[in-house]
Amino acid sequence: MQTHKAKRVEIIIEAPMERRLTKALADAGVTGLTVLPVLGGSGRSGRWSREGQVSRAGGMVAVVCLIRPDRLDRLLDAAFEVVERHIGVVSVSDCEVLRAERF
Amino acid sequence: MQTHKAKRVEIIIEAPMERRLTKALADAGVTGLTVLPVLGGSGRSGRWSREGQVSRAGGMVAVVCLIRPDRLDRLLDAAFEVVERHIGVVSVSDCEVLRAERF
Amino acid sequence: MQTHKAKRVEIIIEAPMERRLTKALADAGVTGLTVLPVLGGSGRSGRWSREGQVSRAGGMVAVVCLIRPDRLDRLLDAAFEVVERHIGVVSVSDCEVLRAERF
Amino acid sequence: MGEILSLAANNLISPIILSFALGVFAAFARSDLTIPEAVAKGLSIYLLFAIGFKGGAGVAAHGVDAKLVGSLVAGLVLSAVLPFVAFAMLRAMTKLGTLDAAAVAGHYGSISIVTFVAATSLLNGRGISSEGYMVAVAAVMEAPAILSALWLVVRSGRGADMDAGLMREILLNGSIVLLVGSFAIGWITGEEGLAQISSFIVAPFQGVLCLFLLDMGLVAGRGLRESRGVLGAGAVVFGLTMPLVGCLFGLAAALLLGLSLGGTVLMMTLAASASYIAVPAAMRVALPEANPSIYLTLSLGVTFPFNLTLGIPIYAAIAAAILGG
Amino acid sequence: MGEILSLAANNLISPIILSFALGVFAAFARSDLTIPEAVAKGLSIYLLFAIGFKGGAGVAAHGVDAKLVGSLVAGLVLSAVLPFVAFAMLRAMTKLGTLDAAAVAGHYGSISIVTFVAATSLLNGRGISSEGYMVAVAAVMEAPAILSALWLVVRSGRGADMDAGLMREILLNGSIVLLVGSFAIGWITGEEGLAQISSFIVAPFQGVLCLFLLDMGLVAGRGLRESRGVLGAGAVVFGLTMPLVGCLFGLAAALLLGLSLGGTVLMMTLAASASYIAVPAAMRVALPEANPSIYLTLSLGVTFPFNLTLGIPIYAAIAAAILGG
Amino acid sequence: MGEILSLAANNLISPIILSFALGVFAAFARSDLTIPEAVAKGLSIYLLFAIGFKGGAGVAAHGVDAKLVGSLVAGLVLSAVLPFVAFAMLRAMTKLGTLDAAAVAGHYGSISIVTFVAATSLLNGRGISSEGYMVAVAAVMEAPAILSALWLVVRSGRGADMDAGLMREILLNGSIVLLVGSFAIGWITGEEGLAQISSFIVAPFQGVLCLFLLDMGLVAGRGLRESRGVLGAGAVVFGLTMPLVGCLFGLAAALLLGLSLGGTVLMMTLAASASYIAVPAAMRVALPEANPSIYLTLSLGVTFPFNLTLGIPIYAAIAAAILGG
Ligand SMILES: Nc1ncnc2c1ncn2[C@@H]1O[C@H](COP(=O)(O)O)[C@@H](O)[C@H]1O
Ligand SMILES: Nc1ncnc2c1ncn2[C@@H]1O[C@H](COP(=O)(O)O)[C@@H](O)[C@H]1O
Ligand SMILES: Nc1ncnc2c1ncn2[C@@H]1O[C@H](COP(=O)(O)O)[C@@H](O)[C@H]1O
Ligand code: NA
Ligand code: NA
Ligand code: NA
Repeated sequence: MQTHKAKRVEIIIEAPMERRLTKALADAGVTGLTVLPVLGGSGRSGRWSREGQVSRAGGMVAVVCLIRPDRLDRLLDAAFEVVERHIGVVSVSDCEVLRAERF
Repeated sequence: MQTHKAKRVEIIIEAPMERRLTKALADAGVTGLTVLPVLGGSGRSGRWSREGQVSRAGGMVAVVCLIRPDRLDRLLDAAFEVVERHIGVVSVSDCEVLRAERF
Repeated sequence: MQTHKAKRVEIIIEAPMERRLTKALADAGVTGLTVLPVLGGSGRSGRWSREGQVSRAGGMVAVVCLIRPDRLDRLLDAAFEVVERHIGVVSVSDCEVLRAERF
Repeated sequence: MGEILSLAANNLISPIILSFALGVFAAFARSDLTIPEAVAKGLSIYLLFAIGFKGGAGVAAHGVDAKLVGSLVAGLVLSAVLPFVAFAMLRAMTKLGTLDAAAVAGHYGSISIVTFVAATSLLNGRGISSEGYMVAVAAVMEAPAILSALWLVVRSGRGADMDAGLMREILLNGSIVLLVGSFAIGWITGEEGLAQISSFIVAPFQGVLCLFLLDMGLVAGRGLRESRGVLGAGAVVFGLTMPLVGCLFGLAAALLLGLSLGGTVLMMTLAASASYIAVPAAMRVALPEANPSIYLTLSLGVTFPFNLTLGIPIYAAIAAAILGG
Repeated sequence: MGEILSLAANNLISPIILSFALGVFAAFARSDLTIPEAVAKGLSIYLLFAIGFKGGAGVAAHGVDAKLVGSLVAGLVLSAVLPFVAFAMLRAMTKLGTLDAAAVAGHYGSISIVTFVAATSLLNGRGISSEGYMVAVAAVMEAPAILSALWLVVRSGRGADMDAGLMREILLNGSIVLLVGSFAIGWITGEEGLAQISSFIVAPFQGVLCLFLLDMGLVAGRGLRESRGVLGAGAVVFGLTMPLVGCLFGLAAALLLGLSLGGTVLMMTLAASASYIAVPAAMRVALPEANPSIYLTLSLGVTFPFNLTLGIPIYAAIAAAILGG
Repeated sequence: MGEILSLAANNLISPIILSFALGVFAAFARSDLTIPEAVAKGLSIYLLFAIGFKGGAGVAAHGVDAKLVGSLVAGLVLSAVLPFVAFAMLRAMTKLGTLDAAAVAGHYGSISIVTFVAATSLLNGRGISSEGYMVAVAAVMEAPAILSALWLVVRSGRGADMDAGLMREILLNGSIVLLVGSFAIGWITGEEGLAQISSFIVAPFQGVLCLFLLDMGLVAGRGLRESRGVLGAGAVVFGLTMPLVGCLFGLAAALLLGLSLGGTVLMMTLAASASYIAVPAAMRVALPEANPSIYLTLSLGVTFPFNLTLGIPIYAAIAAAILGG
């Protein structure tokens, strides 16, 4: 099966920032992304868990983007602008995708 | 710790197709997989979000398979058959696994 | 954008073991991790699905850790100790992260 | 006409309709108000269970009517035939291709159980009783329309992914099983069973319906907002006239069968309503190239609100004018 | 015998049992009907809260009985002893290894709160009252069986992952805390508290139970389907006879303590029922090599439906025959 | 004083408060008891809908009071002014920096709807009626405090991520839209509407509130446990005195407006309560560097339990002493 080089970017960010992140990505020309729920985690700002959370304030989401390698930098710049002052992490890995015309 | 080369395949597909995909994968000899929920996303067919969704029609899921590299092609063929006419994305990346006897 | 080499470890494990795993990781100096919900899956011990599950017994979760490469071995040793007798899988892949000071 | 309008106006200021309107407003105002998916599903399970059970208990109380079998057959026929009517109208009124037109048509043969529930509420509010087995008619109308839609596609030489698995999925769709199953439970346990659980399925029913319609409003409103421009004027006109056409088919069937006033209104409502749960899921599997924005927006964003606000009172007025009531 | 059968038949056509049957049917028919996990947990939180509160309010109303402490001790002893009985039976009747047999045995010493609730419903339906503190007895019976099961494994020279953390987890398991906590709240606030919230925890209780049992049926049915062939005939026979053996132990305890007719039926039911929440979770941690398909299928797929349909009426008949009633 | 204590003690043994205490206990004991997020959100949607609707129906029944507009204005002013008071106290009593102090201050200008509901329950229990529009006052008090908090930050020369999007998000926050929307529905449909759905929003209300407070207890308890050591003694003292200061502002406003006894207690409670939903979410966006452990723990872990247990009875006693009642 024919596959094509691409990048997989995973951004874990606070739920109240999700709308801003996806808007920034869209403005940077990133049209494909998937949002996954997150149950809990820990980091420099301590542990948290979704259990019994009444408010959106504490929750996080994971945003996954598959993107052509040459567009990566624009994506990262846009993402960085949003996450800069916020907690959360951004990681990038190499991958191959089917149906390259979709990216 | 001893690790072994493997492939990580991630398929994002419409929820009503999940059963067909896992069946096709099982028929192709893929016995290990994990299904993750998806909250929302955007792509060529526009934006969608799980919020307030009453129907299974709009939702998607992410299926993750860890597999021995030599089995990748059969998996991709089987997956492609199912996703071909449908929206969604397939990506493959290199990884290492513990306990190779499980794959 | 400046990125830094890191490892992405993904551990899929039974929900009742989550607390033990995160504790073991914390004891091994792993302070950053994210826990994602899992809907279902299949493996050597058969198929399962979260649908209608009343009990925590059958569910699983996915734990994702981004970590500096030199700390990987300690993490894997700690994780292996917990998952050893249990069902589930551990995979590791290369990635790049922004904001290396966070890891 | 004046009476219809006054009844419609009366209908419009019920908590149910206003809850729907609140949801639409919140969606258009881009509020982050949401009902969690699990809660929305829980509410719909409650509604299906309650409506099925009460229907079954109604049959147990009033006995099996000679018209029951006739009504079921009429439901099957309506569901199978209406997609052809809808398809012809769509081809005449819109520029939709075969695939999209067939997919939309399938939705209008099938039914919306919440529209049915809203009609029941309105009848209850006016003290009009109806045949309990209309719930079973609703259940049999869910699926046949899907087959008609696929047949329309296959006939035109295009492929549809129809397999035995899909057939099974359609017939054993969760909502059908729950509706038919709770209908059977209500029938078997009868009035005694109803007495045991009526403070769960009767007393709070209207209130639960409000929250559910709030969610429907949110979903419909967000759908309309996201897919602005997807529907041409022709499609919108179709979404408003097709229910009126459908209701006449329902009326004809009800007159043929000699249903009561309440039963007639419900039969008209079923024929007039469009599916937004069972059919879309089946279409995603069988006709993946059909555009979901079109059929979901038409069904949930145009026809559902029309039925909820103006349609049902109109059907009730027509039925009353003809049957006297 | 005839009377038992007629009572059992009567029990079988209640909305509760039929809802369970509907769930099993839907699972076997591979319908996609599901209750979202969050809703199922919400229903079980409601049931635990309601049953605990009502038990506590019952104790507040009728006063602390001299038998309360005795019943709690009896519960502890039953829970600790029954796994040994079950283990011996399993080794005689099946080919299960030590590990699996011990894991299964642990389930039968512990209890199923939904079985308990169903027994309470049946008693209420017949107008038989019972000691409010039986809820507390149910709570103390959850955990000791787990220790017995682990002891059976350790004795045989195999390792079990028992640590202080697990002990704490077992005792502070969410269902135990909620049940005991709401029991305490009901006790403290008494009849006045009950009056405040009775339209929430009393009136809709039976209806909520129907939806919960629908979900239990779905889970049990899917479990049975997935693990077809896992259980040998011997294991199935065990799953049907162990409750009858257990109920006799419960009967003996109740007679010793001089419980009322209702209390006796509940004590028998507790002894006869098998856990499917607290114990499986503990077994996954402590005995990961034991096969969950075996113990979950036996407990949820065989013994639970047996108790729900035939078991409870049988226990009620035995208790009535002995105590008169 | 003795009377206050006895009323407080009476308040303390209600099912509502004890459910909250059970949650805190379970969290501290590290029990795995949890209410699924979706269920917790569902419960809060129910509570907002019910309280809003009943408020609106109350206004419909008793007519629009000349004081309504005055009360809304008073609410706006209180919400905007209290953060300055809180900020000054925080700077004097604690070592918090500008950013953290401003973030905390914003919470105390805004309100906690559950505290409001608990006060309503207490008034209902004592047969004291209140102005239905107090719900609307609660709604207008949610947002202005956020602006004051951001202004405090900007004034000190630090940046706050304030944009039009955030403003819209704050004002169209889900809870505000639901509260105001259901208030409007209740007002429009009036007593007739209330009659239709009262077995959903009135009868089971107290019971639902118990489960919701159980969840609040779990969240507050876990928050306190996780962030042990985050709050200094000064901050804790602030969390206990700020509500008393706030209630006096509320009292002054109520006296100026000439509210009834019940309305006065509610206005005091609103002024005394601190937000833990709308404001934290806004702060995460606008002031990401402020530490959420500080403001969430203070608001949810210190002030909320204080108001629930001692605060409300104290406010009621003060109001009764001044207005006679
Ligand atoms: N190294 C990491 N690996 C995976 N997830 C992380 C990591 N660090 C932080 N996170 C996630 O990001 C959230 C915020 O992290 P922090 O900004 O370090 O407090 C955590 O609660 C985790 O969910
Ligand atoms: N580039 C991408 N990266 C991540 N997810 C994607 C991407 N493109 C599409 N998706 C996911 O697949 C769904 C369908 O995509 P499409 O077929 O492009 O409409 C979207 O809603 C996303 O959830
Ligand atoms: N090859 C695999 N790829 C992805 N997930 C897997 C794989 N094997 C096992 N899993 C996950 O781990 C769980 C337990 O696997 P097992 O230990 O093989 O029974 C499965 O239910 C899956 O969720
Ligand atoms: Na129709
Ligand atoms: Na037992
Ligand atoms: Na305040």
